[in-house]
Amino acid sequence: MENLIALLIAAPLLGAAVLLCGGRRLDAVGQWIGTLLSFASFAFGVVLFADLLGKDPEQRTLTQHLFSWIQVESFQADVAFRLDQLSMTFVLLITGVGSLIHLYSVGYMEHDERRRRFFGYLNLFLAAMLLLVLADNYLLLYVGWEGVGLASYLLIGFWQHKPSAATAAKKAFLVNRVGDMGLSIAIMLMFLWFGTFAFGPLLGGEGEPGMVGDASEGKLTAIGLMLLLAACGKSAQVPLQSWLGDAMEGPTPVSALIHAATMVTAGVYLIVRSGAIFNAAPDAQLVVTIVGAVTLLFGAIVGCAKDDIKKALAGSTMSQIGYMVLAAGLGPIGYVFAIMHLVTHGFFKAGLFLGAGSVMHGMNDEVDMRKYGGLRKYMPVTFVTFGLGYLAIIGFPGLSGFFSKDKIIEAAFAKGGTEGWILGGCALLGAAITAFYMTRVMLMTFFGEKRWQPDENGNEPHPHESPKVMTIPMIVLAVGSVAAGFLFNWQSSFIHWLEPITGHDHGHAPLSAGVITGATVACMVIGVAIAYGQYGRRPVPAVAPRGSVLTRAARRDLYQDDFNHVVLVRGGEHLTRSLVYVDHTLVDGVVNGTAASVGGLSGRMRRLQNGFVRSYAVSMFGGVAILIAATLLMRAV
Amino acid sequence: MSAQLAAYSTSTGEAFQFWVLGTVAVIGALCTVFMKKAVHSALCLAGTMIILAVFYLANGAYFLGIVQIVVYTGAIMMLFLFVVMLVGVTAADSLKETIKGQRWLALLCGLGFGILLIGGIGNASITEFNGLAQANANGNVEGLAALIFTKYVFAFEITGALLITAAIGAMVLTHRERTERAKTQRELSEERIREGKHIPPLPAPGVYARHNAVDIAGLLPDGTPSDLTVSKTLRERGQIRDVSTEALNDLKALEQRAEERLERTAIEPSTFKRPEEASK
Amino acid sequence: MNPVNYLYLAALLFSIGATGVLIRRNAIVVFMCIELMLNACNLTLVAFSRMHGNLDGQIIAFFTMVVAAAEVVVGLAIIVSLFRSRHSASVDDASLMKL
Amino acid sequence: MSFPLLTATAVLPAIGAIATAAVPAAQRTAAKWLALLVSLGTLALAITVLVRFDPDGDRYQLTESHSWIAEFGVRYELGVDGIAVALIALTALLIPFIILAGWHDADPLETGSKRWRPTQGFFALILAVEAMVIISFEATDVFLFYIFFEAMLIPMYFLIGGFGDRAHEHGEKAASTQRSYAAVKFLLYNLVGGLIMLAAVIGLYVVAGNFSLQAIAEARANGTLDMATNTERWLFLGFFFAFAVKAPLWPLHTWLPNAMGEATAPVAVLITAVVDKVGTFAMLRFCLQLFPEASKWATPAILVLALISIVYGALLAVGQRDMKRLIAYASISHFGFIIMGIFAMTSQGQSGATLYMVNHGISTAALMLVAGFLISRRGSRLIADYGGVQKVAPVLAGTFLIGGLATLSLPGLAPFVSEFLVLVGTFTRYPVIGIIATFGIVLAALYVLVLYQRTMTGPVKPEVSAMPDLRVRELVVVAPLIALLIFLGVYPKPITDIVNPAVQQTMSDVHKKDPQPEVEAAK
Repeated sequence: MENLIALLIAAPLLGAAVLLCGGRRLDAVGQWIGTLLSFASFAFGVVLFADLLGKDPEQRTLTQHLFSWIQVESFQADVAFRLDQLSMTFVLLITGVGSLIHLYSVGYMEHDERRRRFFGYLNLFLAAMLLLVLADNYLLLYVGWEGVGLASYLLIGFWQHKPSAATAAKKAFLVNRVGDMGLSIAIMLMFLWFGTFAFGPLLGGEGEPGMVGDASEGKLTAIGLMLLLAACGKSAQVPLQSWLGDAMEGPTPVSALIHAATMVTAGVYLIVRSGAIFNAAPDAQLVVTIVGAVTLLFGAIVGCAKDDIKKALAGSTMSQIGYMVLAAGLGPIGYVFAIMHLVTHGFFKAGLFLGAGSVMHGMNDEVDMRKYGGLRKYMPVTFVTFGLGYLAIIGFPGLSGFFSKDKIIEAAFAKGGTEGWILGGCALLGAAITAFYMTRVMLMTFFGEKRWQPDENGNEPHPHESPKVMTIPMIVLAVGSVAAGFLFNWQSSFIHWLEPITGHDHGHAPLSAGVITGATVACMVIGVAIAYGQYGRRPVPAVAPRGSVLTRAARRDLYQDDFNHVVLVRGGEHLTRSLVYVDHTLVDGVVNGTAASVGGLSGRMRRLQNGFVRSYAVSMFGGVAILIAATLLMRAV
Repeated sequence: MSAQLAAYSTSTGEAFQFWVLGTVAVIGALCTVFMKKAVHSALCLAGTMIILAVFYLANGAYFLGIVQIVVYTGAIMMLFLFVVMLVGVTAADSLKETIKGQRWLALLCGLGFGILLIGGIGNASITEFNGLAQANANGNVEGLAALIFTKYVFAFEITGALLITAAIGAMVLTHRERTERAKTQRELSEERIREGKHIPPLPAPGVYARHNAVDIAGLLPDGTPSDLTVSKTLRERGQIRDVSTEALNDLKALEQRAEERLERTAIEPSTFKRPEEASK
Repeated sequence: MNPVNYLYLAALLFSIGATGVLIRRNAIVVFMCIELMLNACNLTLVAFSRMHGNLDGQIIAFFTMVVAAAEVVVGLAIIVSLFRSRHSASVDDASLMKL
Repeated sequence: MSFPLLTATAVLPAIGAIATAAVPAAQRTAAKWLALLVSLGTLALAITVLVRFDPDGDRYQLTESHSWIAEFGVRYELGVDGIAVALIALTALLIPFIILAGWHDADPLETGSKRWRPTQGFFALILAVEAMVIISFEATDVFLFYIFFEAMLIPMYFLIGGFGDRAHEHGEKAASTQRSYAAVKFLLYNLVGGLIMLAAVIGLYVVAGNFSLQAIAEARANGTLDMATNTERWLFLGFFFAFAVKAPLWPLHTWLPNAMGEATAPVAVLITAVVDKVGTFAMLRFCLQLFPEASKWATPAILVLALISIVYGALLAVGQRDMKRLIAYASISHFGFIIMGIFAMTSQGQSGATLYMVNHGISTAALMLVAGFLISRRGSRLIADYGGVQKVAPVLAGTFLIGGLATLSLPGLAPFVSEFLVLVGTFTRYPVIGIIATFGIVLAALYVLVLYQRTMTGPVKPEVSAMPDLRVRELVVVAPLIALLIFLGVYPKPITDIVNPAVQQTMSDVHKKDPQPEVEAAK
């Protein structure tokens, strides 16, 4: 059984290799190769899942050791995989959603001549993501971590002829690199203090405790904060969130797979996986929760102001991941719910993005929601699936989002103490705002009157339903986003499933679960109502009104990009330019100055060379005289 | 004691000779350096060399002394004189220095060098002084010969080879192969015509059939001397006798005498002045 | 009198000759000064041979003379040909060896 | 007396150089093929060395020793340890690619031109450099090493000064003046370094009485030869200065951008990937072994300089407008990493540094050669003259990107392994320096991606619209390098296994032990 684990990664990796090196002769069938291999990987995942289910909950950890990767004295890094309940969950999510999105892309990218490469990149992403979640040590995880970063770079910048896309891709990679720095420093700290960075000995598992138990809290806090930095980069958490909005330059399936369902949740995986470290470092946990809370509000506010449907969804993604990080920061109370929300979010957010993609597909790639309106007539399937996703995300009772988000809010309160109240309040507020902006998106897109005009070269978009190959994945995901939550809570199966890895306790909620649920629903209703009042009752203006200060700030991502631009970009440019000057004038100048002075001196010396044999004779004669004098002096002394 | 003294000193006669001739030698050397004309330098040098020859003799180097006189003074210096004659007088003879500071540097070096040498010799402790008595026992020349043909025979042979080489070298250097045919008179005259100057042959020296020596410049109609009439070398040496004024004065005197003979009212006798002199 | 005086005299003559070499421009005179220096050397050799009481010094002086003769022959020949080509016997006129 | 394998490895390219230079002017192609064959033969010999070398055997293997200048105790002593073997293999591996990449770089400008057989000269010089580099990797006699360390400069001087980019934005005249400036600068810098080293070499002889590395190191180890502290420090500085110029270490780096900028891409690779490695290699072999105490004494200063090189080089790379100079500054940053790893005095750091030398050679070769192909198509080195190449020449762009990703040490590609080892090795002893150095990876991403974005992406510039994609010859050059990058990134064991024992010995020379993890110790 263990050997299947490698195959999980091998299949998409093979696909990537074949598609990227295959050359033009594969252009015709490329997309199908990619899709097939991704489904194959999914099949392996299912088989392994069945195998795990067959095992006793405590023995549900498979490890596969391939070969020793780096080995220098005490520094040991192996290529080894670890499949337990946590990674299994991710494997299913990644391969499942991934495969669906492959399928969707077959239709979506139909007319792109560089389709083959697109699927190659997608497969590369799958492989890297699987490596990330299956790695048995932090260094190998780091490989996957940067691998997904690379894939996201390639896919965001897939339409490279658009400068905006290229810039966005670069930005994403760079911001992620800042996070990666955190991860690598964390690994170094682990090696420095524990002499290893493998999950088993470090974090423990299968019953026996890991080394982290023996470490002081300060050390673990340091490691935890570094891991958090990494998570912030990858999961677009404040303050490293700025890349996610621009990442929407990529093709929509990419946004769905990478920037909604899977890659951006890697940070949550990292924190949950390192739970043993965070559990022993309360300060680090507190910072994690704060980051999560801030981000969930930040993303929500940004999401409210965007007219670009994908950017609005991106804001919502940010905010939802904020929820997960918040939950992950709560420790054993929240780990399970973080993962649960992660999975459900994977379903409905992917569905929403695919819906958005389908809308754009029908609207000549128009992304401005103010140019949509009343589309429900034209694309019913999209409308329904999108609607289900919408209900799921705002936490409509009974749908998946409801269960997972509600649990997180409860957990936040259950943390207890003041911070419990604050965090819980933030989460509630977030739920209200979520409801608001998602309703806004829904209304502006599918309801009201049609607002699209012919574009400059006069061809008016003819909105139409997307082909089957695109709608089927949307339907599947919609079903998932409806049913998942309910399934997971059926005899709290999900909790039992993950408990052996993450542990779980209920904390001590200051309020009863019912009250909190009620509050959540109430907030949701309020949000929807406000949104309806603003966008449902009166027609939506085709050009954005100036809006309040907050709105304008939110449109500009709360000025975070401007800050980066002024401080980092401008400053960096000045720094490098001045350094270039220094290098040329100072460092090089010293050398050239020496050379010049020597040249000048010799030029002056040359004058002595006047060609008169008599002056030569004088110098020679004088020289002899001096020599004699010297010898005499020597004798005298 | 006296033996010691003998070891350290020489006869008063030699001392006297040394001081007198030494002074002369130094003066000769200085003249060699500072005489304006090469000829004079050569003569002074010859003098110095002869004195040196005397010193050689005094030092018991009889053979060398003779050789010095015969070879150096007799042959080499004559060679110098020949060359001086060939080259003639050149601008190089002037003692005016052209390179800045050269002279002072040279004097400084020479002075310093001399002082150093003398100082060095002064320091050197030359204790024992055994004359050439037994070295020259059976004749100086024989002694030399014995050495030359035994110990220094190779050096001797090599110097011989060197002399031969030098002789050949001198010939090679001075001998000039005539590459082009000598110009005929016809060609020369045609050349002159083409250049358009001195179409007639150069004027002859001498004046009024009185002075026909080669060093007297012929006079132009206005009475000024023409340098074309005397040879270049004389000109450069400045050995031209200018007889123009004297000739004109003679003419004047002749006319005057003619007047007296014809009892004419004499014009006041005034020596003729050349216009430029009058203007002065 | 101490025969060392001969050495002093030779030193004097040598320096005078050297100065002459440096001062005069007429190649022939320069040459003469060189001869003067050679003679000064010969004098020292002879004086030393007398002091040390063996004839080697004289032999060397003899060779010096021979070499000097050879040198004079060649040197004068060079001067003559130089004069032929440049119409001057000034050593300064041959100052082409400069940058 | 077995077959002198090491001598053969160095002598074959030397003979090849002479033979290539002797090829008559007409048969240019023959000369090229001859050079290529010789380099391949050398590669075969190097692989034999690699195979015959036993990682667990003596420190120096395949040794040869003959008396050379008996008066000064100079001996012709060769011997390789794991580090040397790895670098010899790298050199022998890269030269064929360099030759193949420079196939047309030295063709006469117009057919039947009267230039003195430029082609033969070019390839002969490359082979000569290879011979000298290999023997300086093999030499275990300080004097022997010094001779070839210096002699290398001569062929390099001609390669830099004699063969520039075919088309130059400032015109041929300006190009030649800049070229000669660069060549002279290269020569002067390295000569100054070499002379100071010569003084140190003589000093060492005065102190030790012979030149044999093994003898001296042994004497140092068992205390029969003890130097006065100051003497040792001065000698160390003398050696280190030369190596730091060659490496190059800030602030002695300014010759590298000129040299790499003006030389043709293959020659630039020769400089940075092959010749400069001698400097870092020599630090590891000579500085540490001969002057362990002084090395420890100088470590803090050197680490700071290395740190400056890392950050400074990366920042300047960001600021460059000329892509070859950009790569040059990137190399300066990478050499900072190597030197940092060497002087971190941990086995991870030093193994990492050695691995880094190899990987940096391969990755820079890949990036620089592709850049060279790009430049040869457009005739300009300015980044601003490109744009949208990815659309017209996807394969070229792809290989360029992979080379770039290797340069920013993306996990999965070879340089990551070495860079991480160096960082960890430094971090375990000097955490602050390690953390600051980690910023280097962000800056690396910055300059590589900016370079890629400006040249390859965006709308297609009219000048590049007709640009042909990689030709077969160029693919043959690039593909193996990339394959190697990936292989060594996934499975670096072959090299680490060879290098580790040697590094352990070096560590024992300087009497250093790896720091022990605290918690484990506590347990």
